[in-house]
Amino acid sequence: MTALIATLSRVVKAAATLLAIAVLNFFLLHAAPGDPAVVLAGEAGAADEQMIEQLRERFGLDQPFYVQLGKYVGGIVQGDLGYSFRQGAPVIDLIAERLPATLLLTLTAFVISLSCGIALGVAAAARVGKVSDSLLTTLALLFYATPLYWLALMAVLVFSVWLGWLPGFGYETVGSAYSGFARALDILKHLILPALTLGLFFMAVYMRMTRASMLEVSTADFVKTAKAKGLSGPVIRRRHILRNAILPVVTLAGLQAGQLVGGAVLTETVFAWPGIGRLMFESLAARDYNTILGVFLVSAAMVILFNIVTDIVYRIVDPRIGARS
Amino acid sequence: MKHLKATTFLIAAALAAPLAAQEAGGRLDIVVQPEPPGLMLGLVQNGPTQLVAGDIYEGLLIYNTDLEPQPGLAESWEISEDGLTYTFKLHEGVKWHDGEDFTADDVVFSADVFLRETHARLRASLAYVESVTALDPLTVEFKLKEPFGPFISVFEAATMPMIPKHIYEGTDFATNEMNATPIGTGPFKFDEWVKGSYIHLVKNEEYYIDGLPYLDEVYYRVIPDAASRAVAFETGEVDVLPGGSVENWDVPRLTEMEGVCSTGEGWEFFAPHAWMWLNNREGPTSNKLFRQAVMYAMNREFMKDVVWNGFGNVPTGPISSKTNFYSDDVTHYDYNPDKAKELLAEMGYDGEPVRILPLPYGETWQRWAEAVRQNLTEVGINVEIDSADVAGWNEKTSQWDYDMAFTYLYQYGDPALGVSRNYTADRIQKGSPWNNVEGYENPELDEKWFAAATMVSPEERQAAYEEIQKEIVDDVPVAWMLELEFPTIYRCNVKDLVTTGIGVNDGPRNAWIEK
Amino acid sequence: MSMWKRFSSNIGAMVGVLLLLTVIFIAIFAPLLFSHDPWQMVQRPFLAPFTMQALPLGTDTLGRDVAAQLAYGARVSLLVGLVSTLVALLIGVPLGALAGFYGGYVDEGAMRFTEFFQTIPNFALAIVLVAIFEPTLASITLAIAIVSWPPVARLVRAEVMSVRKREFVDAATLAGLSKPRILVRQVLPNTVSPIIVMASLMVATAILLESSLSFLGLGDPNAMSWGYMIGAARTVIRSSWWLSFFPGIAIVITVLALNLIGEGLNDALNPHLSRKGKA
Amino acid sequence: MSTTLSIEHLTIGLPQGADRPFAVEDVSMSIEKGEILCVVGESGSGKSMTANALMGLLPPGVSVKAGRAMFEARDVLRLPEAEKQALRGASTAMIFQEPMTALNPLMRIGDQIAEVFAAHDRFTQSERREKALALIREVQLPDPEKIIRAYPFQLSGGQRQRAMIAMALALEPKLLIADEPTTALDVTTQAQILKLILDLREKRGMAVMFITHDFGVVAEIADRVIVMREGRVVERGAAAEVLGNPQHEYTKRLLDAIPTGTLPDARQLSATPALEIKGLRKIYRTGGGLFKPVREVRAVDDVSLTVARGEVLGLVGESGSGKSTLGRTAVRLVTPDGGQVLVGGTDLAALSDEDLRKQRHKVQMVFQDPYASLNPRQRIMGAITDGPITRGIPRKEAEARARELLEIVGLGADAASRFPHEFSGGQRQRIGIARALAMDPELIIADEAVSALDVSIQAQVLDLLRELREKLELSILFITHDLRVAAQLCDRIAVMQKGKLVEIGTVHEIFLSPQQDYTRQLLAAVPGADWEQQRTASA
Repeated sequence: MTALIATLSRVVKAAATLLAIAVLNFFLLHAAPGDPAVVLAGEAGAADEQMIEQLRERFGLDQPFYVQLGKYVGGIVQGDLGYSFRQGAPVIDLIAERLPATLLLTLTAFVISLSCGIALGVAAAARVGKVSDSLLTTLALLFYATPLYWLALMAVLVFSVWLGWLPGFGYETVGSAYSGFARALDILKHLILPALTLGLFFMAVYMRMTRASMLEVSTADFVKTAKAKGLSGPVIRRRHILRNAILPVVTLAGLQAGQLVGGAVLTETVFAWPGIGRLMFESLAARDYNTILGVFLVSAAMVILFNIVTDIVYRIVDPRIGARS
Repeated sequence: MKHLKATTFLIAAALAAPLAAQEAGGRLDIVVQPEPPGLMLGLVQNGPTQLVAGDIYEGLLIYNTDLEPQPGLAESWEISEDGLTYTFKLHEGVKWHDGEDFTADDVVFSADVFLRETHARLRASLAYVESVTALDPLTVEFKLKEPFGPFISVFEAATMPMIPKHIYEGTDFATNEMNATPIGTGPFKFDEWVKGSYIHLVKNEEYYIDGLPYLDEVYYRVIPDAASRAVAFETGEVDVLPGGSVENWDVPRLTEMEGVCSTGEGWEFFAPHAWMWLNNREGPTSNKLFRQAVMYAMNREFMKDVVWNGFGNVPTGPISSKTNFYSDDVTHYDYNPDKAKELLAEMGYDGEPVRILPLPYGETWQRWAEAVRQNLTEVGINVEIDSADVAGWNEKTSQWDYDMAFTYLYQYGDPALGVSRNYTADRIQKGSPWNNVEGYENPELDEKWFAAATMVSPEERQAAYEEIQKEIVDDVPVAWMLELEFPTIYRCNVKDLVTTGIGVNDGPRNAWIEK
Repeated sequence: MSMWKRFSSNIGAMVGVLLLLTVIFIAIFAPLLFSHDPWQMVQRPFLAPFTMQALPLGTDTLGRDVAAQLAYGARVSLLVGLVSTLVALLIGVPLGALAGFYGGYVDEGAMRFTEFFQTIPNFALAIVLVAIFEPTLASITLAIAIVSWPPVARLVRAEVMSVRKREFVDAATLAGLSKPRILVRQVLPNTVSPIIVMASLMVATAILLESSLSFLGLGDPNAMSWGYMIGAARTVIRSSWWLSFFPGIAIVITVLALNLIGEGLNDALNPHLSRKGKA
Repeated sequence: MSTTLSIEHLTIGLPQGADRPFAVEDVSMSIEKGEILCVVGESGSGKSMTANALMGLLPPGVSVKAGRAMFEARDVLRLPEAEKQALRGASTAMIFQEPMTALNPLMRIGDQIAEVFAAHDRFTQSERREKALALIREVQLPDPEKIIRAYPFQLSGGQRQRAMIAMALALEPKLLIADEPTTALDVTTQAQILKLILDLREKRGMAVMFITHDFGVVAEIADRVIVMREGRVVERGAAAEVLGNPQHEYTKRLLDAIPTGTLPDARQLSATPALEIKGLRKIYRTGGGLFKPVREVRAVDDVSLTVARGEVLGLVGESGSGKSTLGRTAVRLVTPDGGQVLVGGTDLAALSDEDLRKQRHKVQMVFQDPYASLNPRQRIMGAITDGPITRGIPRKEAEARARELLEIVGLGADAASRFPHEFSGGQRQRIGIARALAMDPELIIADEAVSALDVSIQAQVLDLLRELREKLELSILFITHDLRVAAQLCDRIAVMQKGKLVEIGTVHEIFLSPQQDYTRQLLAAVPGADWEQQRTASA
């Protein structure tokens, strides 16, 4: 019940936050130099006054700023993200078309980074001070310090150009007519490199954090209690240390999972992944306001969604939370 | 009385077959970059759209690599001696992709209704058109108000694409739902567009020329990163890299690969001409001496070799050597920093900084701006590179907020179509980056441009344009940088890919794959 | 053990200091180390590294000295990293301090504001900001600062809240000190250690962010930075690996050094941070 | 009787860089079956290390250097880890000081108990549950069915310690090691837990090694006593003997330092009040907001009392009684919801923030935690002179006074230029006192000012306070949970429970003829109360 109420109040707050984000970004984007009508006209390869005026009228850019804002916000409240004049389609359709790819990529990267990060963190913590621990932490630090896009470039070079093991870009083999399992396998092959490059950085983050957290928790009194009970090292690590140590990792991961959605621009660009990060980046250059705003809203909604999920997970893992609030 | 002016071509030049026999079937993967905003060629005519939609839509004529008109949807045509009446005889049995017949009414609708409203570049040419009339279902007549020399060059697919009347008549063109599933008469039909990934076209079985096209399907692949595009070609994912889809530095490496061919042909109709707008209105660039100094200060040959990897030609003036009526009897601005310094001293340049706005089309253009900055710095000009994305570039150039700005434009085969628009005072219009953005005003020369456009005899026109070029080059309204050459890279087993003046844009029509 | 002793006995941290000092040295003395500026075309393009003694790291696409570019790039990367971190601290520390110290509505308001910024996708916001203000060093620095201050605010708030509960703050209140003075003189100095640690890591992250923006073409075209170098060279990565390899390594080394220092500082400054945080 | 455990010449080494080479040096002891052996010592005596060594729970870097510990005919110090593990929880069990942190916060109590069986592979799932229930009943936890499903945070401190004991007893160990198991508990709870341990020992006949710093507790449960100091055994013997007739100097000092139940002679008190509290109320509200219900805790509920000039009033109560809130309200670190706090005729509770700041100096406070009450980044001089300077006293004068005060509290003037970390806990409390005195307050509130200190240090600080009381005619509100300490220093004692003032009277009245049940309970719960009465009688 309390959890339900807390979630409900979060949803209300989230809606307010989203609206505020929409307004802020609306201001930001309209402050940007570059007129979408001129850009679109420019793309036509030629433009004259008449054409630009037509376009401005069609986009509603000839109206006063506050009218545009009002219309946009009004639309959002009704779940309408507006129309992309550049792409000639409703923004919601454009995003719906791209979102699955982004979600697939980011969720895979997230799951890989979180599971491997935690596993490696636990392993390192269990071997603290030994050579294998130093090796793991150094490796993590290295991944942490390596620019994502650079890693991506190198990965493509090695795995798809030199070795030819994996496709270097794209979402699936175009025109392959694969279906069912074969198609899933094909997508999986395409997914490996981008998901890994996107995931490695975060894996390093989670690993370092898990390790630190494990070490910290392992000095807790209840761990001593567990030892005094005669539990074996692995059991203590799994049942007592890990469960407690994982809480801060879950919090951070929840915060970042949402950010991943909007933060995959680089990976999506390098790997030609047809996701919303790229959609936003490409729309930005065209000043396709509605699309950019739409992507912002959707990714912010993802952030909020993930936070709520994290919260629920947290409540399940930690009985104290629900009781306290 | 009408007079047969042009030869009637009964056999398409493209069908002049090479020795090997064409083989039907197969699939072609072509890179398209960036992803086109739409495929309705009557509404959008940017490069990527032309590339893809050039297979779906067609014009009345096709132009070969010497820019001579060839039959397209029009089987034959006549031009009256006074240059005022153009009569086209349409190909028989042409059908739209949805099965409707293509008739003269469609031509009238396209030229007179649809494109007059939507096609800014064509609109300038249509201003000369008095009327468009369907004489019978297969005959169309264009009547001009006054002679317009280049009029025969406006019937290319992207300049005057044929639009299906039965779909668009009476609708709001821009928001018509059918824009998403374009219907043309071309050799390929639209099948599917997975945004961010690919566009799939399939063979038009009902195409009006028997045996064409040979290919079963064409995939246009969207790969946003230039390096990835190169990788895609190397790994065999794609077969064709149209001009400009990989950076120039990659070109030699890719063409040296086994089984890879390349050609510089297929851009004659466009003859992309790159220059820097020098703001004639204010700042140091408003001084002719400064502009000349800029020309002398730049080692354009070096830039061509280093930045463009040797592709292209250093231009002598506004008209590309590939375009009709070119002349090289003009002042040549060879690399001469000392001369540049002299000119600067003469004008009394005080070190006022100038900004260079590069074209935001990738690394090559950025490097080019850096090379220019380096050259100008060496003769003592203070230079800063301004930066902007595509939208910012459009805004800055169309609002004249720049000192020097890179650009390039297509010439469309004729100075009156693609060149004069950048130099005559009537085309100084704020708000568009496709006109006389530099603000060059020379009323005397304007008269000569106008006159040259309406002359009927090519010899007269040649003379007129020679005079214009000689004069304008001394004024340096803009700094001509390079006649761009975009090599098309493809696998050698793809045959007859580039056979026209617009290259890959309508290449799949004739292309076939050797097994 | 004193903080310095603890820090200097940490091998990783000392390696980090050594690496960072080297980078700083190169950045400062770049004009003395190289007679030409990094934009100058000095040789034929694509000169491979280790082939000419004068140009040990070869030349780039326009024949410019890669080694000089690296040295000058260090300046930009470090400058952007430092300044953006400072700006982020300038936003985050006061906000977090006020929220943590005054609590109540101030806290509620400040945290809503912070959460708001955490909800907007960071990298996307940075891209939009840079695109809007046009890529200059100032706009890039500002954009990085704007997306990186929220964690600072949260950290400072948490620290201030914990320090505020300590008895010496009560003692200061009883001594009749004003609240702002207590905050500035008593509370904030005790939050410095974790802030320093976080700042050192933020500089590292900022360098990465700057390079990512540059890579997407959103770098200052008049400033030679490592991200610019990689971005400019990625299209030739196949034929001229060194053009993206060396700046990549430079970034890795610098970020690694900063991280090592950050961890060292963390261990040295907050030996009991973990235990304190749990109570 | 047979010997359950015998430790011979145990030496435990500390890591390099520690303040001494050995935590425990050449310690021998033995525990008989069914016996309770108390190991007594102050912090750093090595008593806990000894226990940890037996369990194989030494922290990293600390290791057994010499000696052996024979248990069930094996040297438990040298067993391979697997055998040690098998021993732990089954034959030897341990309970710890902090019930708040010694249980896994994320696991149900029942699971944590059942885990002991699982670790040693005993019984089936359902049997384990039954056994756990039985244990919960045995340690007298209320509502076992509910407790078994409860999480630690839902239990009180005493309940958690009972749960810990249940866990320790699960497999009927032969040896129970209890490391200060009652130190963190309230007196009444402590008394209950001690009784529980005694009962269980009776029932099960196990040996108990009981580690404590409190001789009161020793008197309550010990059969035999070992006194440790800096890693060495200084005295050993039967409980009665050691307590009654200590031989070693250190033991004597420790026993002397314990506040005796000896009641000081009543003093003549001034009629002028230094502090008058009238009808003071403070309610804490938690929750609230859009969907949450508000919860109220009446921390201080209509309390009135007076501290006369020159008087020391003891305020005694268990945790949660509201005594600290009262103290903080009196200095207005907490703003009350109602009532008055009159100091020298000014109602502090009614002042505006600005006026309050000017009146702050009238009431000062000495805090509980010597490590938290001084700003680690500020020199002592600054800590002491901040207040006076803010009041407008010239810096020079304030600094001279600070040096003088540092002399008075027994630290010497040169302490002024140093940082807090250079001082020990007791010294820091002296600095805290000097800081309070520097403001020339009309009243000092000492909030558990000696609770965190070792007994011997505690005694010194109490001596100082007593001395200052005489010398400076201080009025003190002395807040403590320890009746014995209160008896040492105070003129009158006020007893609080659940926010209410239960009883107030002179020390003699409270100790000798308490009027309220709760006061009587508190007195009865003081560990070693009987023994102390004997001591008092014999003294």
